[in-house]
Amino acid sequence: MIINHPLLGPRDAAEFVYLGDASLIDRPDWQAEDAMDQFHAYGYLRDNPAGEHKELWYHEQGDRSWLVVTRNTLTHEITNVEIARDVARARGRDK
Amino acid sequence: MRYSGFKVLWQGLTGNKGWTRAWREPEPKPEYDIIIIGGGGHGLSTAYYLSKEFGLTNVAVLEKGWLGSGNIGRNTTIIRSNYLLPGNEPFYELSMKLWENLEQDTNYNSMVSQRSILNLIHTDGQRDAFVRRGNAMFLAGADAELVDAAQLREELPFLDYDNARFPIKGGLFQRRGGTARHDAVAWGYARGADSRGVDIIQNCEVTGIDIENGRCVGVQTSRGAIRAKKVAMCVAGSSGRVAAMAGMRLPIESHVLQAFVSEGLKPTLPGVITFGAGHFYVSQSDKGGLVFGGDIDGYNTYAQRGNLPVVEDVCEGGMAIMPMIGRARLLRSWGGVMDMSMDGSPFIDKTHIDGLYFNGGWCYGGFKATPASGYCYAHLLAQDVPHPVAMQMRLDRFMTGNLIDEKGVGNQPNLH
Amino acid sequence: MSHAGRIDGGLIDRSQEIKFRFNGKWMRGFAGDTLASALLANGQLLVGRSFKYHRPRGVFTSGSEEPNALVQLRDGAHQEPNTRATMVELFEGLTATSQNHRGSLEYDLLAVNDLVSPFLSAGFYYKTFMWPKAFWEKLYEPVIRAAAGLGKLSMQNDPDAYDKGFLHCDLLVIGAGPSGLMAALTAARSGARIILADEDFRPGGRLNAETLEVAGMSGADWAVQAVAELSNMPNVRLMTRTTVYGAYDHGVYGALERCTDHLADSRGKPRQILWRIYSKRAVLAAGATERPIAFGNNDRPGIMLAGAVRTYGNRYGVTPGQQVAVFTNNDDGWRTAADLQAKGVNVPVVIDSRDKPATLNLPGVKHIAGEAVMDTVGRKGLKSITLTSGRVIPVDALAVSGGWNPNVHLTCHQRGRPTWRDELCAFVPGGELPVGMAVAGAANGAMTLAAALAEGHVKAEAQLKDLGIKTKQTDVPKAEDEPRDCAAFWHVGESRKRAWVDLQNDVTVKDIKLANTEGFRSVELLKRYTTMGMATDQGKTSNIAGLAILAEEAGKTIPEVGTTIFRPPYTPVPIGALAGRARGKDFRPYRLTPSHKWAEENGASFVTVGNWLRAEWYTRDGEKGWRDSVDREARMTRQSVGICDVTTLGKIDIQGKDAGAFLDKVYSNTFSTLPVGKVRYGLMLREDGICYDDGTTARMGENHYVMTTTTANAVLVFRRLEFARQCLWPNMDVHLISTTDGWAQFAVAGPNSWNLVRKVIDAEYDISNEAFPFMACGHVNVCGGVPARLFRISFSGELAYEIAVPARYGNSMMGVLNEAGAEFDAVPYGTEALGVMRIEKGHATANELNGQTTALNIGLGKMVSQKKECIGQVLSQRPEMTRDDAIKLMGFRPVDRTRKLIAGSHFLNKHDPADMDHDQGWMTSVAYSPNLGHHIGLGFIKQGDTRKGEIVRAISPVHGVEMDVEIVSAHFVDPKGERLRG
Amino acid sequence: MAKYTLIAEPPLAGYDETFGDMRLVAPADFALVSIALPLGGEDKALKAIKTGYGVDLPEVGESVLSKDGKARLLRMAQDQAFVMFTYAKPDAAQVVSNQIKDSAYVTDQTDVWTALRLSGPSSRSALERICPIDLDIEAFAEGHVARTVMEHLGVVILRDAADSFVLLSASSSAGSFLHAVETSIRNIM
Repeated sequence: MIINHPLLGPRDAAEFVYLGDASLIDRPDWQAEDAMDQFHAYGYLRDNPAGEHKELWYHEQGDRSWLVVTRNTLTHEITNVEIARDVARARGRDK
Repeated sequence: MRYSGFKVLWQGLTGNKGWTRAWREPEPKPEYDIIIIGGGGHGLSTAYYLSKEFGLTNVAVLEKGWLGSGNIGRNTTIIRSNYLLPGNEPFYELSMKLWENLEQDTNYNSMVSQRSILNLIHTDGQRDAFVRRGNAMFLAGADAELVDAAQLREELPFLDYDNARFPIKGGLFQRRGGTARHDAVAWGYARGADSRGVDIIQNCEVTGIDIENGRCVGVQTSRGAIRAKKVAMCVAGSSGRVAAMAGMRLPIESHVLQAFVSEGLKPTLPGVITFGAGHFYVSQSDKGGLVFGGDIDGYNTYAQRGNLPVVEDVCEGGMAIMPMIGRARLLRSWGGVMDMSMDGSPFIDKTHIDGLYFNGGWCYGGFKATPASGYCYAHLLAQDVPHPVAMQMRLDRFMTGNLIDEKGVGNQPNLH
Repeated sequence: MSHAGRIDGGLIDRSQEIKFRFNGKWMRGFAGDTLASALLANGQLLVGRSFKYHRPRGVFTSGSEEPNALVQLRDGAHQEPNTRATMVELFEGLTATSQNHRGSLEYDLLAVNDLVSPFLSAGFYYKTFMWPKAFWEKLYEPVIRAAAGLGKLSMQNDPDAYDKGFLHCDLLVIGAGPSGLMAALTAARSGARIILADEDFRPGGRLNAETLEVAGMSGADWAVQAVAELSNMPNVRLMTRTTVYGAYDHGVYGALERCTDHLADSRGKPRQILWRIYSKRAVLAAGATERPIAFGNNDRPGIMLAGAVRTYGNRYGVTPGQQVAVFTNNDDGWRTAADLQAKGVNVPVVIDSRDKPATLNLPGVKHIAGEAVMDTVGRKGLKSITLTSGRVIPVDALAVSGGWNPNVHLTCHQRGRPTWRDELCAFVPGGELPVGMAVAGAANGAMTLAAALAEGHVKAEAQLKDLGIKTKQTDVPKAEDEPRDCAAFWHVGESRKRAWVDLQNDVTVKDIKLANTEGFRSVELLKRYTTMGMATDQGKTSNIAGLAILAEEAGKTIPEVGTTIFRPPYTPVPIGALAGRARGKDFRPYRLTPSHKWAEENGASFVTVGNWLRAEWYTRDGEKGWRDSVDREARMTRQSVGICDVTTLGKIDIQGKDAGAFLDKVYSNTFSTLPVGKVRYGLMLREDGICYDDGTTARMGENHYVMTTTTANAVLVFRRLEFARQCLWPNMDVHLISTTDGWAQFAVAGPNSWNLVRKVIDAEYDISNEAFPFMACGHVNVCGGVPARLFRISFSGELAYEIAVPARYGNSMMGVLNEAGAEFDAVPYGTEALGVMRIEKGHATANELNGQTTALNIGLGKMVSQKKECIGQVLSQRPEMTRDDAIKLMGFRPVDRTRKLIAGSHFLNKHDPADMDHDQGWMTSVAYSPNLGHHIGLGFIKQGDTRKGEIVRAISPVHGVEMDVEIVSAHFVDPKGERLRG
Repeated sequence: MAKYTLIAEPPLAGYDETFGDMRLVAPADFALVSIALPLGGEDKALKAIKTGYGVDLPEVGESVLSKDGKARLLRMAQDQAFVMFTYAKPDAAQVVSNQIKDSAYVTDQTDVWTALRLSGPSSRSALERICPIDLDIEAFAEGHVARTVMEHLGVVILRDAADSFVLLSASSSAGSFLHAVETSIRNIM
């Protein structure tokens, strides 16, 4: 597979390490009332869609950036690649 | 029709004209006691044991494609019960015992061949872990044999003992491990279940799960609605898709595992060999092909195909431990979609919806589990209590923290 | 043997004679021959035996689809089983042997299988061999295995080298036949980067096998001209002997280049190269494969595909016989008759299954229309054929044409499913092609020469246009649209005898019918039950006929029955090539510690730890075994001082205003409050609450920490920290960079460690106990101004320091420390003594932090702060992970102190049975303690913290050993930790 | 005067071989320092770099020579750059920190990496065997830099002239990487 890195251009997926669903960015609040339930869902339950999937890849043999890749799990077609840090900020994550 | 050597001789003498079909091709009935979604190995064995052990025959197996087209049709055929944890090992040992009687039980030669499975040891730490595992196997009534490098050299002279990057320090054998002819396992179960009255309905895709007042009452299919008292999901690889029909999210990701077979060769390998410092395991089929595999590709996918880096990684592992296979050619590759669970272990459980049951999360270990999976699922479906050896294979174990994490890599499916 | 089959003409070089051996017999061929053409030239029709019935077989095709002519090429360790004689270029001294027979090729004892074939019908083995149970592994299976298989591996290490590589191009053209050459020419003239690959050693494809003209010259000459032009263009890479075998995601193709297979000796160069080709676009011009017709005894030597007969005649100047009949269901078969006749070979008859006039007017050739061949005679070489009319015609060869199948294989490697075209009686590419691929020529169903050339041009132009590259005007050369009518005629129903569909695996028409009767009605089930298409040729010549027969039996059309899926590789690829250089010591790189050279010179043995090599112990004169060395090292360290290279621990430089706050998140304990100049032990959890890694982290400055990780987890921890930094807390000012390899780090441990360290640290640095207490850290200079880092930390439990110097000084530093330590009898120690001392101190390492244990289990439950947010904190509180009867890390010692403990033993209470329900835990690590004089162990046992002094059984059934052990504190030596505070 | 003296022994010190039209060298006194741009302090740091080296930090994936030609600045990631220069003493990080007026976080990377320079007309063909990056001059021009993986090792590749490539790999595995490059060279000769 080829991942079109937003800064570096197309690079072989072999340079990257896969983590999983991009929802892993949305780590729950540890002090929430139902923190245990939220962390259970965060840590364990997945949509696992047959189709478009937003997922986290780490460019370990590259610029060390985490990317959010939108890829179809039926065709492997990649339609979008974003810098995960930007995505995390856009989703309101802070310090 | 009962199969036997005599029958083969008689049919041979009379022009092979008297063979009858191995199973019916029934039309679906409007209602069943139990519907099993998925006519792969686990679905068929569930149907078989339901009919044989629990006398339940008003059962339908619904298969989207052809029978046996699940992962029973695409695996590396290994059977073993060399697990570590109490949540797993007794289950796989039950499976092994069922394998050992499978052919007589089903009257079908599935070529269960207990030619042994070996895990190679390359470091002291690995040896400690394998001793722990071997001893756990003993505690569960299985067999295990620890050997050193000298013993291995005698038994398997073709491994690279002298120039290996990761020196071979010994191994753990399970002599009762081995292989089985995967397709024949499905056919044997199908024939056995069919002959007892189970309807195996091919080309029948489930398109919806009917839930009324919190209770599952049947399914929608490409061949119409079918009602049932109990609906049993058994679609490892597609669990996410089918469970979504019931609005469920699962602790499972779908990943592809590639497997490979070489051109046919005269006898080369005695049993199954697993490389402990790379990703490679191999056996030789009765037809002579080296059947081998390695790691999953590592990204979520429902496509039954993988990519080149994993092919290379697997072959590198092969050449690293047995450089005599360099001139053997890889003939065919295929990819199976695996239910990779969050701790690498499976589920056989009721769901939170009455009448809806779940069997899945087999990762890449589903083939060897086929008999016990069917047996325990049948037990659960028939009696509504889990079989003792499958007690821990619960869907809620991540809520309670009762993990069954053999590899100790945590809640990241592609690491298991 | 004479040149019995050699006739005039061809593209061989008759001035270069080549000698080769087949089954020990010397034969002669010419440069440009394949082994198959040379065997035919020598009159060697019988070349192998079939898989199941051991039927005599001859060359059947002229290409990579060959099912029959498989040989063991070369000898000794170079022996290469199952090699297609049709693809082997002849070289001087070539040695080949036939395979899959017991006894000689001519008199194969296993041919008895053919006589009992009625009992060996499809799937017979599933129905028998079940009794008695134990006989399967002992008797039936060994017999079956010995009879099965094809060629033999030498069982010796592959002596050849392999290589890999990466190529990039705008357009990859697969196949250098007419459409491929035309596509390449069109694209290349535009200046785009082109790769043109073909499996043959001579580009041209069917142009070399036919007598058709292109642009007024012979097809072969036109190909030479095209190749010459392409070879001179810097933007073109022309790769012959290169099979593009797989289409992977996003335009990546796998290709195998055979570099030295056509030479007698690879002379140390890579035998083959596995190329990964990154293409922006591709044109598949893989041509088509002819298929046979099934009729009684259609597998005899001398029966060959009609196109192959033409290839042998036109390209190699060889004929399989002197009286060659043609049996066809299509127009193309007629060209074989015409070409042979033109070469002076007698073609007595063309049998055309179609009831229509002759396609070509060939005087002297009898045209029998509307009939078919029903049976043949001649066990080791064809003698006659019998027609459906009963007429017997004596011939010594038969050319069969059942029509042509487009080579759609690569179009199916992703999601493509071929579609049926009735007028071609064949599947053509359909569905979704691999991204960026277009198909041209016969592979796409453009079956005539003119059409193939035109399509190559058009597809290349379209592909480049897609990339925004304009093509220059290129004219498509003139060629003819030869007749290609074909009938849907698959097997001869009148045949009573076995009619082969899959030649190699011995699948006959009857087997397919039986499978259908027994309910194996999907193509996939048929394939699996009968093994059709599962042989080394992957059914290239058999699949379609098999499908057609199944469809006929089931009363369906071929498209209704469907097709099986093609998967990579297109043709088999050696495992050695897929592994490339990664074998033996080159399987994975070595990482060496900075003091590796010194260790080598000082008696070290090395152990692999991941990719690292570490000194496990240093043998001194007079030491008989490793225990002598390890005991001495551990003892001397505790008595005086020892030195150990601990560079392999991961080091991560963490800088930024939020570095402390960041560490609080990723460690279970707090680091933001750590003063500058201090070190703290840190425990890291996974998000699921399980222990992940541990190590010490030092605060070197206000905004600067140096983290150490375990050796095994260095890369993984870095990855997780980057995840936390970028995805979880993206607005922290934190920066990470690995410095693992940058610093050579040495533990100096033991009561004399201060004395030793003092000698190498420059005098201006005060390292007194007051100025530099336990858990202090700082920058110092050593040996006269070399910058270093000093940490007062201890893994051994002794007074100890770790000194880090820039790695370039590491080897020298090891020497200096040992030299300076000589007055204290300092010893270098390796990983084994390190392990002994950490077990004596009860420190958990990989065996304890195995990914399954919690902080509670290892006795560090209190380190998981509940006052601040950290990874793993919430899920670590799940009920099953906080049970009162959880396992706890404890020490163990044998009741009989002379006994040796075994890591991996399980614990059982005194009188409990040995089963899983009563399992109490397991021993994780053991060592002989030279300081205590007996074995000690660490292990996990249920509620261990409340059971000190209890005796339990430690059993290791895999060793047949059981013994009583006492549960004790895990801190065997200096439990109060007084020594390390000095 | 200290009693003990440390000798610097970088892994491939002194390596210099010629293979046909190619030359493979381990450059002497090679120094490498990383610069991390503080979050929120990027502008200040970039300005200081411009002042210190006389050039702007280039885009990610590119490098540039300092105005005096003595140092090369390689942009490795959005917030990270390497400074490559010739310098023998073990305090290279301080040199860079001084040059950029302590405006960014620096870490000495000199001993983390080992450098090799492969030059000559056939060097691209040799690298084709191990380097997944497209080294066509149009795709990977002079000054371009990429971090990638070769023979299971992380490698930074920099094109410092049309036919010349600098390869950085981890110093602990420098021997294995050298072996990989030498094998690539021999395999094309």
